[in-house]
Amino acid sequence: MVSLSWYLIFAAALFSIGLYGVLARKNAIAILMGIELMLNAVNINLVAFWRYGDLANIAGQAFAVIVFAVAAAEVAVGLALVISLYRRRNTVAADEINLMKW
Amino acid sequence: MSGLEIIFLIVAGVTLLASLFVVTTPNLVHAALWLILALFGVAAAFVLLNAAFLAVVQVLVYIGAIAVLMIFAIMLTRRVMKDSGPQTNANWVWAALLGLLLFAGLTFVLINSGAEQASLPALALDADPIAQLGQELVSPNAYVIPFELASVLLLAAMIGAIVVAWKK
Amino acid sequence: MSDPINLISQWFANLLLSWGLAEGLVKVISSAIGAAIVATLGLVTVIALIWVERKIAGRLQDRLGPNRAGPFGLLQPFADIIKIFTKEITTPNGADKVAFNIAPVLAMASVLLIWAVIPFAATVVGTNINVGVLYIVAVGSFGIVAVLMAGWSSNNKFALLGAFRAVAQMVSYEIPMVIALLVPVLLARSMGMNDIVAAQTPWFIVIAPLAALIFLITSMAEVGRAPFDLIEAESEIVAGFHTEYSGMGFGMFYVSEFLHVWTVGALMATFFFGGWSGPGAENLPILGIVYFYIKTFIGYFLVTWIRLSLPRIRIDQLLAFNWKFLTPLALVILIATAIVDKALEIAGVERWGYALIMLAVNLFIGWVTILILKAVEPRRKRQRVEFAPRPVAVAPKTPDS
Amino acid sequence: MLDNWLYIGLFIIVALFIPAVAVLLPRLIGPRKPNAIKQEIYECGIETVGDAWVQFKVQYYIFALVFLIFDIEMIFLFPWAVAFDKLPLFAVMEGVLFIMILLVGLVYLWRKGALEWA
Repeated sequence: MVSLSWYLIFAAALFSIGLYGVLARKNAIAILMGIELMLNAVNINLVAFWRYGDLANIAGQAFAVIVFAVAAAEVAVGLALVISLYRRRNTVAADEINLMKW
Repeated sequence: MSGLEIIFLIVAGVTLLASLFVVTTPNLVHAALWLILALFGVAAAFVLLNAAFLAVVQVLVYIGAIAVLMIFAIMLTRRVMKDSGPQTNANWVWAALLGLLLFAGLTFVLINSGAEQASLPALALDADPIAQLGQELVSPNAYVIPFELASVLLLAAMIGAIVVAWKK
Repeated sequence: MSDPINLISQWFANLLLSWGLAEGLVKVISSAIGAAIVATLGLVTVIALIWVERKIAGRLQDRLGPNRAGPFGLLQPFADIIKIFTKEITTPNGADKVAFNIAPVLAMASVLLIWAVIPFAATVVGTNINVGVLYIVAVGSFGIVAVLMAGWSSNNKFALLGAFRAVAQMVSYEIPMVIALLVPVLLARSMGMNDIVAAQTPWFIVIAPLAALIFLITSMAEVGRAPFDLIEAESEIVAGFHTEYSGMGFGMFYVSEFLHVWTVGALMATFFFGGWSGPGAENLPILGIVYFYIKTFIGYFLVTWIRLSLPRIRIDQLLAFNWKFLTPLALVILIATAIVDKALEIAGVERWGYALIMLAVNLFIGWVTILILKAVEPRRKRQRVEFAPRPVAVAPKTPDS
Repeated sequence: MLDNWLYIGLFIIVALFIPAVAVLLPRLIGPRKPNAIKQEIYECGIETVGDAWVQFKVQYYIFALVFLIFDIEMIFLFPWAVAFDKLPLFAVMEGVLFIMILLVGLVYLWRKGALEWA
């Protein structure tokens, strides 16, 4: 039987990879991809807890759907920012975008 | 090993491998294509968890819309793809260490958490999770506020994104 | 039990079990064979369709169509296949080889996969998953990815431009399509394909004609055929995203387009024309298959007819038509259907009264739409450009006159 | 229920396998005589200038973005439509309100001019 911990470890690995992507990548779009991976890991956890918990309690699925909406909003605005930045500053490298630093 | 376990291991393996490529490939379009594979793997995991609705939504939203949006954004900001410099910043070693540490820590906690013993409840034949989801999403006792808020959030995100990306 | 197809599959499963195979393995093998049969059936249909389409096109354009290879040109598709299989596949310079070769495979698979859930008859259905409708839309998104991959990996300006256009068009028309699909789902209270077919008394074309019309238009745009063939507008961007493909690489895009048109017919039949249902189909699945194929062919013929009759529209017209006409209309229909449905349920109106009122609501919305369209953009008087009559030929002036 | 998805999983494999064979087979039986001119990028006979990455209109991105938002909102409505029988009038109105918010978004886009191509 595939037990709950398999799914949780799978999700943890996905989350860690996503975290690495967010921290290590230079390109802002690649960072957004890392965030997507992390959100997906969260969704796996939510659905796994629904499946292995009380099936009548649909909270896990409902929250997963909400996470979809949040992820979509995040990508839409994030990529719009990247495009806007590219147009103004001609770069999408996250470490060169330091206007707000000082 | 049962058939289901083998399928799970294949799905998980492919997903993790694809996501590793996502965060390491220098070519951004390739990263986006690997991302599509990784997201598809997550959809397969949803299927294995009997959440068919979420699986198709995952494919529809992530592969059909978000990945396409990302590829469009990559093409629009494409001059960066030509710079041959490293695609990782100076902290990548620390990032890798942190990622490994996080994974090790989480795995350690999980193994000792007793999740191994969680039983798999049998699916009721007459229960339809989709109908249940539909009822609860618009039920005042459950998720109607998040439901309407999500709508407003998406509207705000759309307006915001268009204002930001719009060229005057 | 007059269902030969299920009988055969059961006999086969029992045979495998008697050989001592494990039950799970038998399930896998029989599922795989079922999948292979359905997929092959789709491809065989395409071979027939290529001939049918060329004949229809020929007749509608006042010519004969293929008539050399075999009787009535019936062997023409086979000649085409042999030719295309023996052509050289070229890969352009600087192309991304892996993505370049995966794209046509993905394009074909995205169309074939739809057939996994289409019910051929009451008991002859690949699988009746409870998310069938969303599954169909989701599978279509692989087609979008395939187009993007093909355009990007070709390393060709026309291909990339064509891919961008294609994707913009496909994603735009997906919105009204999904909204139009919500109407049958709402009427049937289920996303399962077979449940939708079973719920159709009377057919949904009567209850929701506007949704059917929107679905037909948007699916034609998804396929990318005239009048929506900007994707491969040969006078503008060569052949669009598959400019660089030759031989079977191109062949796969071509075949997937043909199969997609046929699939649109099948989906129209399933969602709005009662699928396999018809007199006697409940008890005799073979009859259901016949009904299903007749209905599918009618839908297919309709799409082909429209394709051959209308000119290509411009991209600004294409997008304006979608966002300013189809999408608002679809949303209004959805709202009206939901409210009227609930009101009739509370009032206790059943079947035929219900259908009549729904039809009236649809006709009313359609009428109001036409009124609004007329008010917004009154039909302009056709302008004739008048020229002064001039002689066809003028006698050259002789120097002495 | 997983049996149904087993069929779909196998169908995915079959549906990828058949076209893959069709694409690979001609490489074995077809001719293979590449030359420099044949492999050139097709640009109506003119020699290629620059690379394929020409600059694109931001409009493409806007349409994909609007699609993403509308897509998600439509998906919220599918469970609502499936559960329609069990919904009280209030819940139906919730869904209608949801669609109205979507319409407001569409009207905003229209007024803003984000739906124009030019």
